[in-house]
Amino acid sequence: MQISREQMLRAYRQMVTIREFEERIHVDIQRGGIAGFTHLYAGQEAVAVGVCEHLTDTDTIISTHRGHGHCIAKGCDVIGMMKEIYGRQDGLCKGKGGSMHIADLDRGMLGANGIVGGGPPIAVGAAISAKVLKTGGVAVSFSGDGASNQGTVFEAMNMAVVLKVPKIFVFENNGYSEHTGFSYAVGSKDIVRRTEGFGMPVFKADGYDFFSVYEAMRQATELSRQGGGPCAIYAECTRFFGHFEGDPQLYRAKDEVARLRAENDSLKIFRQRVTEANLLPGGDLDQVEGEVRDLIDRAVREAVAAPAPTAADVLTDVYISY
Amino acid sequence: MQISREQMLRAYRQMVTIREFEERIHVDIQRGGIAGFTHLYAGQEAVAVGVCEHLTDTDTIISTHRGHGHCIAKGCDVIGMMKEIYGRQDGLCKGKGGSMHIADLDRGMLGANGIVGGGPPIAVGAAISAKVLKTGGVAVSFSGDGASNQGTVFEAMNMAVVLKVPKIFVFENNGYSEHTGFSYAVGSKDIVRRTEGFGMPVFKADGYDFFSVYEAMRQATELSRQGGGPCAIYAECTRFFGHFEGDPQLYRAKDEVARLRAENDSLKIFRQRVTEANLLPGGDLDQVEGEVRDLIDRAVREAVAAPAPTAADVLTDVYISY
Amino acid sequence: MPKISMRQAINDALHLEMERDPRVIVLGEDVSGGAGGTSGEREAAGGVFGLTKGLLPRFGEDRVIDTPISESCIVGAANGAALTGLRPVAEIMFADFVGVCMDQLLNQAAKFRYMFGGKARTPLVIRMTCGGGMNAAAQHSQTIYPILTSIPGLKVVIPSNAYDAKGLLLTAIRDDDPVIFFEHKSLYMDECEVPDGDYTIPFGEAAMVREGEHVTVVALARMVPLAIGVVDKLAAEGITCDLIDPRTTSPLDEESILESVRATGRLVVVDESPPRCSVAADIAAMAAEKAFHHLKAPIIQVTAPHTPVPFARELEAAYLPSPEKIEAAIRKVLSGR
Amino acid sequence: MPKISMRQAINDALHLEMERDPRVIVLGEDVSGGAGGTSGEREAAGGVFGLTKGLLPRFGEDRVIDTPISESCIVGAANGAALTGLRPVAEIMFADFVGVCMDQLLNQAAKFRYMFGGKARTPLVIRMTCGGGMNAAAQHSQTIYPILTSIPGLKVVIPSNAYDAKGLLLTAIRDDDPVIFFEHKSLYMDECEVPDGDYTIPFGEAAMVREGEHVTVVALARMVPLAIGVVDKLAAEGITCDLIDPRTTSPLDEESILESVRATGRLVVVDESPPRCSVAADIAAMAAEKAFHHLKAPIIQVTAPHTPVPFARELEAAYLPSPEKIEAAIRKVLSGR
Ligand SMILES: Cc1ncc(C[n+]2csc(CCOP(=O)(O)OP(=O)(O)O)c2C)c(N)n1
Ligand SMILES: Cc1ncc(C[n+]2csc(CCOP(=O)(O)OP(=O)(O)O)c2C)c(N)n1
Ligand SMILES: [Mg+2]
Ligand SMILES: [Mg+2]
Repeated sequence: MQISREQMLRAYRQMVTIREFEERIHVDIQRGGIAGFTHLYAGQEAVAVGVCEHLTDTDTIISTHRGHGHCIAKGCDVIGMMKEIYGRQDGLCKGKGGSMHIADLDRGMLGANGIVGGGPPIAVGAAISAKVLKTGGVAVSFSGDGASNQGTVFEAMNMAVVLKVPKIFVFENNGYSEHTGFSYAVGSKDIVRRTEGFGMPVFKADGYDFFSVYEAMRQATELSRQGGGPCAIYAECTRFFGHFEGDPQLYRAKDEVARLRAENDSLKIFRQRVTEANLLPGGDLDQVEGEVRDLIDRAVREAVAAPAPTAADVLTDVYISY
Repeated sequence: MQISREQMLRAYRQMVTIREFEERIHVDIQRGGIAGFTHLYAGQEAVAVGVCEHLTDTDTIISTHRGHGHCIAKGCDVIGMMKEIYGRQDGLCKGKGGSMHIADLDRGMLGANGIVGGGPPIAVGAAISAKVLKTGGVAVSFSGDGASNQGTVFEAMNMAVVLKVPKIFVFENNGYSEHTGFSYAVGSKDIVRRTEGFGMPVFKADGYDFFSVYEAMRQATELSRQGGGPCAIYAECTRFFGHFEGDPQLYRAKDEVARLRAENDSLKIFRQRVTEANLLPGGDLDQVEGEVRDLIDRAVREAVAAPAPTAADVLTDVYISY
Repeated sequence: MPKISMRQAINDALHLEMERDPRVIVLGEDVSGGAGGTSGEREAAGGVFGLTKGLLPRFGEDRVIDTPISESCIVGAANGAALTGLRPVAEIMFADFVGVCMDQLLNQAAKFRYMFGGKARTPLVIRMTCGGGMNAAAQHSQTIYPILTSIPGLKVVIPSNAYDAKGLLLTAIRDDDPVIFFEHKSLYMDECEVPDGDYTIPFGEAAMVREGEHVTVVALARMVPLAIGVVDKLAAEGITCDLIDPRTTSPLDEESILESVRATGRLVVVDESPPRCSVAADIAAMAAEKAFHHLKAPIIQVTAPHTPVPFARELEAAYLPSPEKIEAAIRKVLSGR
Repeated sequence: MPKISMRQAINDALHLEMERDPRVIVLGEDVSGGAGGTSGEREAAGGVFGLTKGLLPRFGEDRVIDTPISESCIVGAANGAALTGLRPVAEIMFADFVGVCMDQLLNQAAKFRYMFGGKARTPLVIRMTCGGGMNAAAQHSQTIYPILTSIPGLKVVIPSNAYDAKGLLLTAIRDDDPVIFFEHKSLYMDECEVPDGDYTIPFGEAAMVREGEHVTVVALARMVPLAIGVVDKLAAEGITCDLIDPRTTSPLDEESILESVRATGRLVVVDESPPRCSVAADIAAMAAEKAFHHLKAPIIQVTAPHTPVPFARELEAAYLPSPEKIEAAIRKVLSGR
């Protein structure tokens, strides 16, 4: 695997940014500054970053209700995101979308999406664009284990194969859809085989290990960018928080999160891997962490201070013209 | 395979009834007596009858836009059906449904369905009823190769496996969805493997051979009736007519239907098989054919003569009470 | 009588009816929760808003069915179960999600009986959470009931308080037609006096929430408590209103509305849906046809604007009809302009 | 000018715009047909009603895309393609099938721009066949446009003749917002004079089909030719009507309707949708609020009844608004009762 120091540092920065962003929101939300429903991505950083490190602004992704990590990994402005989650007028979506609808089309980020299974069909369209407009890009959709049972996702897989478009389906199996375990809701208990049944290759990755996801995505983009049609990536992972902020997580063994935080923390795994192999000095990683913490502090400070939207804003942005 | 003379004769009668029913409609429709959209099932008789010969009124089926064959095989009254297709007041659905919506709940026939993929989720519910009410019944859905790509069908497969209900998915691959070939629209070109990926066994059958379908369905009902959960039947077959009446069938090789009628006619295959093995004398089959022809004649005569519904009928049967 | 929340009232109704009628089943995503979880806690949720809590331990997995995320199949399965002898109560978590299962409502449940010439019986209830007020943004805040009210073959119930919710839900489950039962998420914790036992409220009978002389106000769901505040405030000024809560929009109690409008000559319809092809428009048009000669002023609709539901607190507050807007509409209609 | 059918006019518009703008693509089931067939005839259909005929041979498989039966993914793909630089024209074969793809309209296409703070651009057209008159029964005959008109973020176009269809479709494809384009199946073969070349008709501008003094008649789609017959017949008796075809229901040309109603004082709205939360109710309610003081009679809606669309010829004929019912409504509104 070819990956430069700079890229590794950037990847680590992205992962830490996601983690700090989410940990901070988890704390701040209890103070009442943030409205609406919020789903945190912390724990799954290796997947978002491992995938998006292969993408440029020409490539597109579409995300889920649990979208912060994908947004950050795809290059959305962190301060704009924080403002959006705080519902500010200068948030990334002017306070109209909030946590579940963050998008940045200039970055190829086609939006978080509050409808489970809403994204994959849209990404098929983005892949059609890539093919017709010959951009060389790929379109990526992220879906959870729960979403993998939604009819729209199956339709998208079949259609992508039929149209042979550069579309990569990323399945993040974090073990749960809301309060229900993966092993209950996926009848076959095997997303990989089910996906292969649609006629596309699946690249498996360790969802806690950036390098593993990165390698799977390398193979996936190699295939899809060169006209090989769609494929999928499957990664098992975990979320460190509840389904939404406020979830008492009664479905989870009491020690599950603590154990996973100790043993399956993608940041720790990354650090261990790069320092043990002498790929990066620990000090560089520390520095990144400090910088990220400052950035998140600043993001929250600016978000808290930013102006709220006004009643007049309700009426704008419905149509381009009407 | 255990199958009595009486049953063989009954099965043949059903198959011939379907054939004669459809051939007759194909002719009559050109005279203008029949309104609306009509999709003929002729050619696929072995599937409907091979499946339904294992079912009683306790078992349920749900059909498609191409529903006549399933209805007849499940025991719907042929004269009532003909009247319905002619839009008569005493038709099976009082002239309100027509060809695409024939149902007979007393026979466990939950309806033809004009929405491709509409049926399988409904059949999952019927299977839930069978399980909860402990009827010992199974619920069967019929879907074409085209329908097999609809998201609702995939959802139904997964949910049936999750809930372990007595649900049998019958996939009739007649090679086309409207004007599009199976090999184009099913990305993997392999419905069996895709279905297995959902975690259920698939029993393959020769869709031109009643005995083959009958045997597959025997295995399927054995499994599902005994609490083994859902399974599927896959049969390749053909339709002798166009997608709908009026279809010029430009997508089909010129000689295709003629060849299939010559080589893959399920009635001829049945006759050959039972006479060559001395299971039934040809004369018995001839007699059935004659009786069926009389029945269809009578059905058309009665349908033509039957009273039309009146304007007042428009307003009834919307609700049980309102 | 004890005061209980609308959430509790709905949960009570589900318990009561499942106890009474073994054919009633409940299905949906996380209606119990915990299946396949690592804690072994089999009822880990009881619905995301807790509406179905306690049902699984009491009635078991055959009758309280957790499903994958597959709304088309949830509603489809409810349809099929209803056609074959059960009385399913399915939950679609948010009304906004009807988008992914609309066919099973629009073309299946609503039409079986008619298409099949009166032979089908589809006794099902689909419960769904609707409405704004929780900053849940564009895909989790819609009312959706205008769309479903437009569909012949469905019945549509929209309770505005705990008492009505319980009585209407019991009616809904016992009804032999498909019923869509909307629960406004901002009303779940609202409390009122609710009898312990069994009682039903018939469909198509509006509640006369306040009686007055000058204006007829028709309001739905969360707009009812808002309108009560305004109407009571104006009463102190000597402006009195009939305040009517239709409770069901299909069937709609046209007579109660028309009788009131014939008496007051003035009509304000309040609903938080956007304005086009809405329930507010529907009621206004009905009155403009059937009570025209009694009208003394334009019929005013107080609705959300023709925009999606925005996220930020300030935006959503400006989006939803407010007491101020309701009051202004009543004053305007009184002015006759 | 040559007379051509609405079908031809729509087909012409598709050819013209695909020629002019390489970003326009067409997708849907059997929009060309023949893929995977045994005849080798690659364009075996050109759409089940022939609307897209000739596009595949001219523009190739990249731009004329046959899809599996997966409407959610068809509309979803159109959404995604529109967000990323193409101008898709998707076909949903029958409007009734929005049930299986509603989410991509209701929660996606309609809301991107708003949810994303004005940054998305979703220039897509979804064409669909709607309406009755062909005995296609309950699942293939609905109008559906009331539901889509109710959704903020969508535009809704409903042409009533070949000339309008061509001009409105060209406008639709060039529009940067999501547009739902309804084609009434019973109008496909209706002919009128249509210019060969390029012309557009703006959205939100009603057509004044007839001008008169006594009554304002608003009619949509196939009701327009029916209403023309009635209006012309009554004109011979000296009863003259403004006959207005809104052509687009979202945006709706309120001003033209109001101006006419202010002059005539009488309004009849004719549409073949069922009555509840309908476009007819919407227009009636709008007038009851904004032209109230000019109204001399109740506003009458002529619609289908609150039932699914029945199959048999006699039933469908009784179900749909007829010239007789339209005439009776005009006479009634004139009587003032
Ligand atoms: C169509 C639809 N159904 C249900 C929901 C409610 N819901 C939101 S997230 C979620 C679970 C999703 O699980 P998964 O796909 O595994 O993603 P994860 O939450 O684990 O990231 C559900 C049921 C929804 N938003 N949309
Ligand atoms: C949701 C939906 N989409 C499209 C159609 C139009 N349509 C009717 S039948 C058909 C083809 C079905 O093909 P298949 O499932 O193979 O069944 P077959 O016609 O071969 O029996 C299509 C596209 C429909 N009725 N419903
Ligand atoms: Mg998950
Ligand atoms: Mg087929």
